[in-house]
Amino acid sequence: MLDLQSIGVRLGSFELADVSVTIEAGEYFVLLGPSGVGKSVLLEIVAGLIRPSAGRVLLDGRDITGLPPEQRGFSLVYQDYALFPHMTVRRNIAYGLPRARSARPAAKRRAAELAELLHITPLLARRPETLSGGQQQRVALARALAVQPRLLLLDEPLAALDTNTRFRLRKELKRINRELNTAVLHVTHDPEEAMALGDRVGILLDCRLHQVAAPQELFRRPSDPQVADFLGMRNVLPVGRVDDKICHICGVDIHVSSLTAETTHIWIKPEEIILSQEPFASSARNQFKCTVVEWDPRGSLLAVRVAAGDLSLVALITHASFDQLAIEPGRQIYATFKSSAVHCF
Amino acid sequence: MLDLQSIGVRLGSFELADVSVTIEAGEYFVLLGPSGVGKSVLLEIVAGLIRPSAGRVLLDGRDITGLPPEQRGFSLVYQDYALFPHMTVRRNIAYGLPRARSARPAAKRRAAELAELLHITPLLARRPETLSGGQQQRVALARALAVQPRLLLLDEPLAALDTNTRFRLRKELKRINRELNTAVLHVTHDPEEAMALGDRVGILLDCRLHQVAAPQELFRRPSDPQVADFLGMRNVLPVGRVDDKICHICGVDIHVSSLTAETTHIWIKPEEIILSQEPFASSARNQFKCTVVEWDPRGSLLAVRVAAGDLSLVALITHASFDQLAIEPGRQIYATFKSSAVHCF
Amino acid sequence: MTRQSLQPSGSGTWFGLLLALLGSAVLLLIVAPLLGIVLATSVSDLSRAAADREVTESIKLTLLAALAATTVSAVAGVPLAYLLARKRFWGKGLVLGIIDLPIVIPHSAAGIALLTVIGRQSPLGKHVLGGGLVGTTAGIAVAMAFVSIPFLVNAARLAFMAVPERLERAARTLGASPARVFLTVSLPLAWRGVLSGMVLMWARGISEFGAVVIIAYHPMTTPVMVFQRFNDHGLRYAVSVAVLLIAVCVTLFVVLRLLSGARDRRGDHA
Amino acid sequence: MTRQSLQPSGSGTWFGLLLALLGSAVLLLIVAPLLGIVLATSVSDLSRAAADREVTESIKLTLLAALAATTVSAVAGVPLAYLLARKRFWGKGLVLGIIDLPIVIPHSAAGIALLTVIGRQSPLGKHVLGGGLVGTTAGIAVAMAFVSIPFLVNAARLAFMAVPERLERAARTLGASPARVFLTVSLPLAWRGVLSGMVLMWARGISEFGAVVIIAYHPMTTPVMVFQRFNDHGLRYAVSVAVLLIAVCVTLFVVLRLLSGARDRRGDHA
Repeated sequence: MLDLQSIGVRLGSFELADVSVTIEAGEYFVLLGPSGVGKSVLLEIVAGLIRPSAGRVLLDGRDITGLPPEQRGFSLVYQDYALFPHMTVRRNIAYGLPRARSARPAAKRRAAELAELLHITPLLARRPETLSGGQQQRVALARALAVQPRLLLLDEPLAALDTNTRFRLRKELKRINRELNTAVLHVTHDPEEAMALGDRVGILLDCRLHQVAAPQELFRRPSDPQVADFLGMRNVLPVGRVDDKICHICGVDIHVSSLTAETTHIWIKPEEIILSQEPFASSARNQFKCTVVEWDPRGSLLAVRVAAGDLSLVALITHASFDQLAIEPGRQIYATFKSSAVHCF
Repeated sequence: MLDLQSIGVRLGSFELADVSVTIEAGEYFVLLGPSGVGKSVLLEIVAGLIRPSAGRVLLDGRDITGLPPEQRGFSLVYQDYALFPHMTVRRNIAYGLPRARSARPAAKRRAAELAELLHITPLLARRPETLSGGQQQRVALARALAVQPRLLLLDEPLAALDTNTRFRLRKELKRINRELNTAVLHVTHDPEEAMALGDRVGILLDCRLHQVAAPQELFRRPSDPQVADFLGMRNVLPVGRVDDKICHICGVDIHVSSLTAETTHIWIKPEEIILSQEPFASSARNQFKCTVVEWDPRGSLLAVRVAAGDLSLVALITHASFDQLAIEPGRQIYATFKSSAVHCF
Repeated sequence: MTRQSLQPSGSGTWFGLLLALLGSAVLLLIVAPLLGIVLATSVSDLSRAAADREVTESIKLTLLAALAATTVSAVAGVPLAYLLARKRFWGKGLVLGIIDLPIVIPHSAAGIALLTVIGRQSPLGKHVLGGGLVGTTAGIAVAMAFVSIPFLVNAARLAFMAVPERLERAARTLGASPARVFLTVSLPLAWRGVLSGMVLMWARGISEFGAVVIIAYHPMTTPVMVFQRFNDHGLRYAVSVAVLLIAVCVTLFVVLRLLSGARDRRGDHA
Repeated sequence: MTRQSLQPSGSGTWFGLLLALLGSAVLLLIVAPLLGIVLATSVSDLSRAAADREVTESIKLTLLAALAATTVSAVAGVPLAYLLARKRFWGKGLVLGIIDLPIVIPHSAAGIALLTVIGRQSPLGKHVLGGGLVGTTAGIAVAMAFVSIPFLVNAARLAFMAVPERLERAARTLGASPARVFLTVSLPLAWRGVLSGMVLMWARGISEFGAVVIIAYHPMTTPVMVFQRFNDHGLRYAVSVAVLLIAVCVTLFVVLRLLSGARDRRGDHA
C-alpha cells in the first residue's frame, strides 16, 4: 500500500539516510528505535508534515511526496494526544468529519460509534483537560479513526501512560487494527511494545533502518550485533574459527548444535545458563569453570557476570539461587548450557 | 546523625504527611517512590530550601529546621546537574571552597584531588555545555563533595543518563560513600537502583513513608501490598482461612511451609512457578490445573497469566518453554511450585 | 508546578532588605507623580473639566480614533503575527526588527516622517488623499497606528507561539486546510493573547501625543489638549484634564491585566 | 530542537498568499514614513543640520540625560527585577501593575503629573530641590526615567526568570549566601538580558518627547527641537533634525538586537 523509497532527511545536526520500507494494507507495522533517532520525523514525513530531502513516498504506486497532509487521508496520533483543549470530546472526535449542515446527524452518529468502540461514551460532553492520560489517548484515537484513515500513524502513543493503562491500551490498538482492518504505522522506543504489537517490526538505529522482520524472527536472527544489543540480547558473541559444531571464541570451545558455515554470531540467552557450585553430569554439552566478576539486580532476577578465560558471559538467576550459591565477586563456579541453547545468526 | 521528625508539607494540591526518618553517619539511605510523590520536596526540606509546614529537622540533636541552606553543610546534586554554565569545570568544583587569596592554592589542589577521584581531570578547563551527561554528573558530584558535606543529597542523580553510564556511575556513588564515609540521601523512582545502592531504603507512596528497611528485607517482608506492588512483586495474595501450613485463597488450597499465625499475605515469585503440559511427580507440594488467560513479553522472558478457579497467578517463563508448551489463551496446563517457594509476610 | 520557595531566613537577611529598599525607590518614582497630580486637583476643577464639552468631545475623539486604528491594524497585524510565529523564511529577523522600529523612533520624529507621506505636500497626500490627512481624524488614527502597532503584533505573535504546533499538525492530518486550522484551532486558542494585544494597542493609541500633535493640532485629542491647556492657561487647567485622561487609560489597563491575568500568573512560576 | 516545518504546498496556497499580503500592509505602514522622510531630506540640509551647534549640543544633551536616567534606574531597577522574578509576596500583582503604568499613561499627562512633584510650586520642588527641576537636565532625566523604567525592569525580570532556579538552589547548598548567589550566579547569567533592557531604556529615554517638553522646553532635547523647528520654521527644517535623531535611535536599536539576538533566535523555535 505505502512505499517509502530511499527517504533521507537532514534537520540541523540530525540526519536520516536511505530508509526504504513497504507497509501492506491492514498491517500493523512498528518502527522501533532509541529516542532521538528520527522515528517521529519519519512519521511526520509519511503524514506530509515534513518534506524529505531525498526519496519518495508512494501510495498505491502514486507519488504523494508533495501532497499536503490534509489530502493524504493518514491521521496522526501524538504521544501527548494533541487534543483541542477548547472543544468537548465529541467535537474533538468530529473535527475531521464533514461539516455541512446536512452531514451533521451522520457525523454525530459516527462520533457515538467511535466512542462506543473505544469505551469513552460517558466522556463525550467533557473537556480534554478533565480526562486522565489513558482517556485522552482513547479520544485521540477515536478522533483519528473518525476520518477512516487508510493508515493510522501513532507516535509513541503509549509512552506517557502508566503501566496498567499502557497494557490495556496496547490490547485496544491491536483490536482496532484487526476489527477495522486499518493499517497502522506505530513508532516506539520500547522493544517489548514492538514485539507485542507488530506484525512486522523495523529497527531504526544510528539513523538508518537496520532490519525489518516479524518479531520472533528478530530474536532468532538479528541482522547485526547492534540490533541484538538494542533488543537486550546479552551474550551475543562474534564467531571466530569454526570446527564442526564447535566454535572457538576467546580461547574457549563452545558446542553449538545449529552451527552453519554462514554463522557470524552466536547468542547464549542469559536465562539458559545454569550456575552451580560443582560440575554435574548432564546432557548439556557446554560446561566451564568460571570466576564471578560482578552482579547486578535486574528486576526480580539477578544478572551475574562470569569470566572463563577471556570469555565474559552474563547469567540470569533467581534470588534463591543467588543466596544458595553465595555469589560474590571472585568466587569460582561452574556455568553450564546446552549446545541447543546457543542460537546462531 | 540527621533526624526528620514528623515532617509534613503542603504545596498547592500536593501533600506530604508525617515523615519520620533517621539517617546515620556514613549511611547510604535511599528514598524510593513513584514520581510526583514528593521525594524531591523532602530532599529540599533537608537541604533547607523549603520550610516544612510541620515537623522538625534535627542534626546531631540540634534543631536546624530554620537554618538557611548555606549554613547546613549538606550539598545537593540535581538530576539535571545544575552546573554553572558560565564557569569552567574547575571553577564549578571550587565554587563552594574558601575564596580568600591565601586559600586559593589549597582550593586548586582540592579541585584537582576531586577531579582525580571522579576521573574528570582532563575536563577541568572545559565548559559544562561541552560535556556528556555522565561527565556533567561527575562534575556535579565533585562540586558537591568539595565542600566536604556532612550529608550528600542526590535528587534522581542517574535518571537522565543512558543505561551504561548509569551502571558505571551507580558503582562510583557506592564507592564514594564508602571511601569518603560521607552519608548519602539518594532519591529515586527506580526500585532496582534503590536495591543496588541503599544500605537502607525508605518507600514513599501516597505521600507517606510506608516502610524503611534494608533492601533484602523489603522483598522478604514488604509492610503492605502497596509496597509489594510497587517493588514489582506479582502474585501477592491476601491470606484467608488458614489450616496448619495450608491457606485457602480464592477456593484453592496452597501449601506454605513458613506459614505462621501472623501471616497476612503470601508471595509466590512468578519465576518459581513451573508450567507443564502434564502433571508430574515431584517434591513440590503445590500443583494446579489451570487455564491460560493471557501472556505478555517481559524483556527476554514471557509473563503468562493463568487461572485456577478464582485464583489468578502470573508465571515467568522463557521463550523456549513458551514455544514448547504452545501457550495460547484458553489452553489447559499445570502450574507447580514448592511450598518453600511461598514467602509469607 | 506550584512550588513555594520559602527560603528559611533568606528573605529576612540584610540582602533581602536591600532588595526591598531599592525596589521601593523604583515604585516611588512611579507612584509619587501620580499621587501628586491627584492631590493637586480639586473636585470642583475635575467636575468642571468633566462637564466641559471641549474635553468630553476630545475624549470621544481620542477613544474612537484609537479604536479605529486598532481594528484596522488587527485585520492585517494578526495574520502577520501568525506568520511570524509559525513560518521560517529568509529575512524574518529583518521583519521582526522593522515591526519593533516604531517603539524606538522618537514620536515627534515619527510625526514628521508621517507628514512626508500623508502631508499636504507629499505625492500621496496631494494626489490620492485629496490634500493629505493633516488635521483629520484619519490622520490621527494613522499616527496612532504607526506608534502602537508593534504592541499588537508582538502580543499576538507570542500568543500564537504558545499554541502547541502539534495541535495544528494533528488538525492537518485530520483533513483540515491551513486556513481552517487557523480559524478553528490557532485563533481560538490564541484569542486571549490577541485580544489583550488589541487592548494594549488601543491604550497606546489613546495615550499618543508626539506623533499626533504634529499631524493634527486640531481636531484636538486629549493628550494634545493637556499640552495646549498647560501652554495657554497654566498648570492648574492642565491638571484636571490630565487626571481624567489618566483615569481612562488606567481603566483600560486594568481591563488588560484581567484579560492577560492567567498568562501572567503562569509566567511567574516559570 | 531545530526542526524545519516545510509543509508541502502549505505555504503556496491562497491562504499563505493572503497572510503574506496582509503582513506586507503592516510593513508598508511602518516603512513608508521612514522612506518618505529620508527621501524628503537633501544631503545639503542634512550636513547643515549636522554642523549646527544647536543640533549637536541637543543630541549630546539627549544622549547624556537618557544615559544618566538609565544608569541610576538600573541600580534600583535590577534588584527589583530580581525580587519580582524570584520571590512570591503579597501584593506582587499590584507591584507588577504599577511598574507597567508609565507605558499606558499619556506622556503629556505624565509630564503634568511630574510637574506636580518636581515643579516650582510643588512642596518638594520649593523646599528641597531649590526651585524645582523644571528647565534643568536633572528634570529631563527624571521625565525620561519615569516613562522608560518599565522597559528595564521587565527585560531584567524576564532575564532573571530564564536563569534556572536550581542553579541558585545548588549554589546555596554549596555554602553561598543569597547576596553571593545573586552576584556570582544570577546576575552573570542574566547579564545579556539586563544589558539589553538597559539599552532599550536608554533608547526609549532618548526618544521621549511628551513628558520632556512639559518639564523642560529648554535646555532643548532633540525630540523637542524637531517639534520646535516644525512649529517655528516649517517641515523642511524639522526633517533634517528628525532624520539625524532617527539615525541615532536606529543605531542604538540595532545594537540592542545584536545583544538580545541569541534569545530571540531561541524564541523563534519555541
